[in-house]
Amino acid sequence: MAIAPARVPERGIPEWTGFDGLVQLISVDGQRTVGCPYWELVADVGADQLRDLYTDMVVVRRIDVESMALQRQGELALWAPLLGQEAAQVGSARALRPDDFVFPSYREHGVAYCRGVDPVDMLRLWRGSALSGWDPAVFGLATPAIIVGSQALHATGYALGIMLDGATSAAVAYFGDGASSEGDVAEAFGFAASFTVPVVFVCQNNQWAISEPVRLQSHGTIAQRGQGYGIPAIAVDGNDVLAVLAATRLALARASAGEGPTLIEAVTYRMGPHTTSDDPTRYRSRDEEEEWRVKDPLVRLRALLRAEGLADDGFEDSVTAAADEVAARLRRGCLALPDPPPDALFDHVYAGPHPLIEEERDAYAAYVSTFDS
Amino acid sequence: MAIAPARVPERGIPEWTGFDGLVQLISVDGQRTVGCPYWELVADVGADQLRDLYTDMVVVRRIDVESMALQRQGELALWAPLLGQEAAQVGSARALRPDDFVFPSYREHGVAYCRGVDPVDMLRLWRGSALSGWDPAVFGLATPAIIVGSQALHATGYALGIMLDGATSAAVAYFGDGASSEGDVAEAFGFAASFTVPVVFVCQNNQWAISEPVRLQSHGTIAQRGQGYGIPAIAVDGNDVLAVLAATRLALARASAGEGPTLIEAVTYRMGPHTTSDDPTRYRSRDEEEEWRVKDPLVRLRALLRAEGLADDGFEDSVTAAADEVAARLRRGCLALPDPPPDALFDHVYAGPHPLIEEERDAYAAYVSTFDS
Amino acid sequence: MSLGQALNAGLRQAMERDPKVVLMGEDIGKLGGVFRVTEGLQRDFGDRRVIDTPLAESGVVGTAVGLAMRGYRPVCEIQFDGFVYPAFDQIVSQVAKLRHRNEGRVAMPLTIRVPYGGGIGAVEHHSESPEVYFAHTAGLRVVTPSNAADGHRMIQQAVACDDPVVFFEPKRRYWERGEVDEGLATTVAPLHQARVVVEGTDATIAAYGPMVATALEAARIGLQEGTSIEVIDLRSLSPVDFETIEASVRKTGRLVVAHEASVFCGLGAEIAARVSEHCFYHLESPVRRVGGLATPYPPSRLERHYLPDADRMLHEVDRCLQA
Amino acid sequence: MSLGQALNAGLRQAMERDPKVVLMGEDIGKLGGVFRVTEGLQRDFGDRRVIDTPLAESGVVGTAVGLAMRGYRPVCEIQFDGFVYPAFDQIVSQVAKLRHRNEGRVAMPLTIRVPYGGGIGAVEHHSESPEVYFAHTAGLRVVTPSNAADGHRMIQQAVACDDPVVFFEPKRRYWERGEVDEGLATTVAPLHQARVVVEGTDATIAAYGPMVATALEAARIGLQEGTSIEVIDLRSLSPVDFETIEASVRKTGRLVVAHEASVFCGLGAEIAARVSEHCFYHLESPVRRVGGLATPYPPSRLERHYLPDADRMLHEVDRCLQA
Ligand SMILES: Cc1ncc(C[n+]2csc(CCOP(=O)(O)OP(=O)(O)O)c2C)c(N)n1
Ligand SMILES: Cc1ncc(C[n+]2csc(CCOP(=O)(O)OP(=O)(O)O)c2C)c(N)n1
Ligand SMILES: [Mg+2]
Ligand SMILES: [Mg+2]
Repeated sequence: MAIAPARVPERGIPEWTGFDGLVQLISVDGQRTVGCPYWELVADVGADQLRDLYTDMVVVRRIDVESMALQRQGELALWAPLLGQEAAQVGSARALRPDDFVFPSYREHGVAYCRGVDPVDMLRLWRGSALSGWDPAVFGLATPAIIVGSQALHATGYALGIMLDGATSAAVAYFGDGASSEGDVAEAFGFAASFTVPVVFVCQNNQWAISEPVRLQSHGTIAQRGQGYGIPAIAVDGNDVLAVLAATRLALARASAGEGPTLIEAVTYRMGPHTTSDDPTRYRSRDEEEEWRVKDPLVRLRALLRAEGLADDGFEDSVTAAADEVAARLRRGCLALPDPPPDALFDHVYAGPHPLIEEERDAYAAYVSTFDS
Repeated sequence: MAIAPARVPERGIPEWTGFDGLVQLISVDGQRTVGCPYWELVADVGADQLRDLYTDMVVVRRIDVESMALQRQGELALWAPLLGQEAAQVGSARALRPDDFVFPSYREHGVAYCRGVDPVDMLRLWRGSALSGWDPAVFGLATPAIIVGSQALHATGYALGIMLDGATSAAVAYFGDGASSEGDVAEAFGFAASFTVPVVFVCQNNQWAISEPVRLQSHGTIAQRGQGYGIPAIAVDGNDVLAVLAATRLALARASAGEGPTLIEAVTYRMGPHTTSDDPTRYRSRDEEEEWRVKDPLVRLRALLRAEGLADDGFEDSVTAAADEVAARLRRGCLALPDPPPDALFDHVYAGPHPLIEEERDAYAAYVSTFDS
Repeated sequence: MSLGQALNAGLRQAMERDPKVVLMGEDIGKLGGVFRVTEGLQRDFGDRRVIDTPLAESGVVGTAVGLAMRGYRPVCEIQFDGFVYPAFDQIVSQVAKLRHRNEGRVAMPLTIRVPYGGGIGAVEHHSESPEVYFAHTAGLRVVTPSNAADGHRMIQQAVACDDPVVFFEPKRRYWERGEVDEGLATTVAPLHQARVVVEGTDATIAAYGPMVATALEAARIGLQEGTSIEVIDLRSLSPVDFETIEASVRKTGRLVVAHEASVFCGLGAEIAARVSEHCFYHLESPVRRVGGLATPYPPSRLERHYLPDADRMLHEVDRCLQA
Repeated sequence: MSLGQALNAGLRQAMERDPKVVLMGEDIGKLGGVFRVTEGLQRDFGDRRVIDTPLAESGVVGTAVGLAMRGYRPVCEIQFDGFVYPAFDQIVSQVAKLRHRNEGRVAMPLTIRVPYGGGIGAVEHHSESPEVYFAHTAGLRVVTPSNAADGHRMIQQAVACDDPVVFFEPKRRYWERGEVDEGLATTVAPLHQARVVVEGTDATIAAYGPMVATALEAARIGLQEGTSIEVIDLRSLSPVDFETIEASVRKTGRLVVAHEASVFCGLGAEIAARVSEHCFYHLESPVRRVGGLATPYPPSRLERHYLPDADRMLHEVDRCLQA
C-alpha cells in the first residue's frame, strides 16, 4: 500500500474538521466523505487495495480472537486484544515502506502482521516462552515495549540515526493515550522537534488506559500535546482505515522530505478488555461500549465495499476462509511452541565473555546434575 | 504588592502581542505601553509601589553581586547569579500572598528575598555549611531544587493539597527554559491540567541552559508547551517588572478562582555566567550580550521612574545605601556562618529511631575518640 | 483472609484513623488496582482520598512529595515492580533526602507500595525484585511482609511512620490466607523487627517476602530429612534487624540467605558481609546465598529455574553442613 | 596528562577509529562538558557526531538506545552522578535488557559516562556514588578508572565493547596526572581485569575509582608504620575480578574494602560476602568495609567526615590485624 509515496501537500498539513474535528474519509455508515483534502493522499487506492485492506483487518481480528481463545484455554499467559483498533493499525502499517522502522507497544499485533511477522511468533512473548518473537532488523519492527512510553524515545533516536545516515526512511512509534502522560513521551516530542528528525508518532487514542478514561490524561486532545512541542499533528478517525492510511502517508512524506516529526492521533476504541486479566465492567458502561460498536471499523469498510459493489458474499466467504486458515495455523503453531531449554537463561545477557555468567551457568549445570544422579 | 487581589478578567486570559508577542507594560526605553489589557491588573500600583519594586530589584542585584564576590574570594563554594532576572523574580514574587507556597530552583534569590528570607541564610547552601537555609513552612518557600524540573511536580502535588483543603492559595513552581525539556515538567503539566489544581508555573526563559540556547530545547515557545497540555499560558516580557507582576496576579487569581494552572513564560536573559564555575565566552557572543544589556530590567524601571518624576538622585542614593547595607550585613553574616558539627551528619536522616544510624553515630564517635587519646 | 485482603483492610483502617491519608496511583479507584488491593476504598472514601492519577510514575511520586509537604500522608501505588524505575529519581533524590536536606523541618511520611517478585507467569517487567536499590538509599525505610497478619499490621505502621517507606508486596502471595487480628494495635512490634518463624538448631535460613513460604517449606522437608532449620523472616530490609539474625547464627553456626533478586550485590550480600564480620568465630561454614541469577528475569516458562525453590535452599543448607 | 585529558584523548581515538561513535549529552559541544572531557571534539568532529541534547537524561539515554538499534555506538554523558536517576528506567529496563530480550538479535553497544563521587566541595546531588545500583543490574557492565592511563585505555575499551558499559569517572581525580601511552592497543587487558597496584603481605585494601589514590596513601603510611598493605584497583565493578582479589587475600589473609558509597548494601558487601565465602579458611580476620555513611551525602563542609580517608582505611586495617 506504500505504492504511491505521497508528496507533502504544498500547504503543509491540511486542515480538516469534518467529523468531530477528525480527518475522515469513510463515514460511519460507509459513505465516502466529500471534500476532504486527504483524499488526494489515497487517490491510488482502488478496488483491489480496498479489498486487501478489508482482508487484512478481518485476518487481524481473527488472529486476535484466536489468541483470546488460546489464552482462555490456558495456552497463553496473557493477551492484549486489539479488537476495535484494526483500522488504526492496518491503515497506518500499510502506509509504511520496507525500510521504515517501527517501535510498537504490546497491542500492535495488526502492525506486526502487516510488517510480515508470523503470527505464531507474536505468541512467544504471550506464552512466556520468550521475551521477544522475531528479529527486529528483518521486519523493521522492534520487540513490543511493555514499559509504557519508553519506545517513543527509541524511535526518536532511531530517526536521528536515519538523519545522520542521510536516508529517507522514517521511524514510527506507536503508543496509547495513557502513554502520552509519561515523561518519556514528552521528552521524545522535545528531542524529535529539537533535532527535526524523521519520526512519526502514532497515538492510538482508544479512550482507555486500563480503567482510566482519556480525559484523566488530557483535558485537551493528544494532538494538541504534540503541537505544543512544535510537532504538527493530525487528528484522524482511527476507525477509518483510509483516513489513517492517508494521514500516515502524509506524515511519512514529511519525514522523508526532511520536515521532521508528525504526530497522528488516531481516535478509536478498545472494544475489549485491557488484557485478558482485566474486567472492564468495573469501570465503564455498556452504553459507551454500544456507542462505539456502531463505529466498528470492519463494519464500516464492509459497508463501503458493499455499497460500491466491491464485495459480495463470495468475497466475504473467501476472506473468512483465509482468516480461519490463519487462525488454525496460529493454534497449531502455538501449541507446538517449544519451551526454551533452561540453559537459555544464560544466553545473550552479554555479547562478550562474562565470568559471573559462566560461573552461574556451570553452577546451575552442576546443581541440575545432582538430580540426575 | 499583593494588596489588590486581581479578579480573573471575564474574557479569560487577554491576548496581547504588543512586543515580540509578549505582554509588556513598560517599554525598553521606560515608557508605559498603551492599550495593553494587563494594565487593569496593576491599576493599584502607584508611585510608592513602583519605587518599592525598584528598591527590591536594586537590593536583590546587590545581594547577587556581593555573593559573586564572596565566591570569588573563596567564601562560597559556588553561586548561581540572577543578574538580569531581577524583574522576573521580583515582579512575580511580589504578586504572591503569604499563604502561597513557592518551589524555586537554585537561581531564585530574588524570590527568596521577597518571601522574607534572610540573605545570609540563602548562603548556607552555597557555602556548603548546610543543604538548606530556612524553614520552608515559615516563608512559604521550599529549599531550592537542584534536580532540574523536579520541583514542578512538588508544586503540583502541593496545589492538589490546597485543593483538597478547600483553600484559596496557590503553589508556584519556578524553573528555567532548559528544565522545560525534563519529563518531570511535562508530567507536572499533565497532572496539573488533569486535576485542575491551583498551581502557577513560572518559567524564566533566560535564553540559556548553561551552554545550550533555548532553541535547542524548543523550536516554538515554552508557553506553547503548556498550552498543549491545556494550560493557559502568558508569555510576558520578563524584564518588565510590572508586566510580570500583572501576569502573576492574573495567574494567582485564576488559581484561587478554581480555574486551575497557568503557565507564565517570562522572557528574560541570564546576563552573567550559569554559575561561578561557568565560562560563557565559550558558547555565546558579546553581541548577544550587548543586545540584552540594553534591555536591563533595572535600567528600564529607573527610566520610567525618572521620566515620571518619581525618582531623583536623593532617592537613588538612598536605595544604593540600603543595598550597600544589606550587602555589608550579608558579608558579615557569611563569614560568621558556622560549620556544622560532624555529628550533624547523622541528624534528621530519619524521624524515628534507626539502628544503623545509631550504630554508625557511635562508631564515628569512637573512631574520633581514638585521635583524642 | 488473604494477604491482598489484609492489605486492603489495613489501608482502610489507616484511612479511617487519619483523614490526611490519601491514596494515589494508576487504576486504584474504580478498578481497585490490578491486584484489587484498594478495592472498595474509592467507593467508601471518595475520589478525593483515593485518586486515580495520570499514567506517569514520576508524576505519582513527585506530586505525593508536594502533598506530603502540604501535610498529607500519601500512599502511592506503583502498579508493578518494573514500573518503579521512572519514579526512581523522585524517590532517591527527593523522597529519601528531603527531611535530611531540610534538617528535619520537612516531613516526608510517604508510603510507596510496590507489588514485586516473580512466580506468577507474567510478561517481562512484571516479576522484578528491585528492593536493594532502595535499601542502599539512605533516608528510606524498606519493608516487606510475607503473610496476611504482617501485611495488615505493617501497612498500617508504614502509613503511620513519619519516614518514607517503600513497601514491597510479594505479589505471588497475595492470595495466600492467614489469620489476621484486625483489632491488633499497630505498635506490637517495631516495623523493622525480624521474626524467627520456625526455630531450629542446625542452620538458619534468612528470607523475606515471597521467599519466606519457600524457606518454611525447606524447613519442613529438612526436618523430615533430619536437619533442623531455623527460618527468619526479615520483614524489614532497611534497616535490617541484625540482632535477630546474629542471635540465630550464633546458635546454629550456619546461614543461608534467600531472595529472588539477583545474588550479585543483592541484599544477601549485605547480610552475608555483616554476619561474616560479626559472627566470624561462630560460623561453622561460610554464609551462603541463594537467589536470582545474574541475568535479567527470564520468560515465564523458565522462571522456575531462575527462582530459588525449597530444593535450592536445601542444597545450600547441605553445602553449609558439609563444609 | 590528567585523567580528564586522557579520557578526552581516548574518546578522540575511539571516534577516529569508528565513524559510528557518536557522543551525546548536555553541554558537551561548544562547552566541552562541565569538566571539559569532550573539549574540542565537536569542533573537530562536527555537531553530528558530538551532539548537544535537550536537558533531559531519560531522553539522552532513550534516544541513544534508538541510535544503537540503528547501528550507532553512542557515548552518553550524564553531567553529574546525581542526574543519572531520571535515566534510570531507560538504563535498567532497556539498555541492560535489550540484548537479552531479543535473544542476541539486537546489540546495545552504548557507553554511559558518569562523573561521580565527592571531595570537590560541591552542592547537593553532585557528589554521589550510585555505582551499586548499576552493578546489581544484570546486563550492564560497570567500570571505573582510577588514573589517567586506565582512563585512556578503558574508555576506548568501553566504547568498543558490544555490551552497554556504565563508565564512572572519579571526578575529583580528573586533574591528577599520570603517564599515558597513547599508542597503546586497547586489548592489553580485558576491561574487567583488576590490578594489584602495590604488593603487600599483611593486609589487602580493595578500592576503586577515587579511593585508589587514598588506598595508596594508606599503604605508604602503613609501610612507614611497619604494615605491608597490598592495594588492588578493582577497575571493574560488574563483573568483579574476584580471582585477583581472592589471590591477594589468600596471601595476606586480611581484606578491607573501600568505597565512597554508603557501606550498607554497597559494592563492598558483595566483595566481603564473596571473599568470606571463598576464602573462608584463609581469612585471619573478618573482611572489613570502609565507606560512606548510611546517610545522604552531607553538605560539603562535612564531606571529609563522610568520605573515607587514609586514616579510616588504616584504622580498619589495624582492626583486622588486631583481630
Ligand atoms: C511505565 C509503565 N507504567 C505502568 C504500566 C502498566 N500498564 C500497562 S498498559 C497500561 C495502560 C496503557 O494505556 P494506553 O497507553 O492508553 O495504551 P492501551 O493499553 O490503551 O493500548 C498500564 C498502566 C506499564 N506497562 N508501564
Ligand atoms: C536533572 C538535572 N540534569 C542536569 C543538571 C545540571 N544543570 C544544572 S542547571 C542546568 C541548566 C538549567 O537551565 P535552565 O532550566 O534554563 O535554568 P537556568 O540555569 O537558566 O536558570 C543544568 C543542565 C541538573 N541540575 N539536574
Ligand atoms: Mg489507551
Ligand atoms: Mg535558562
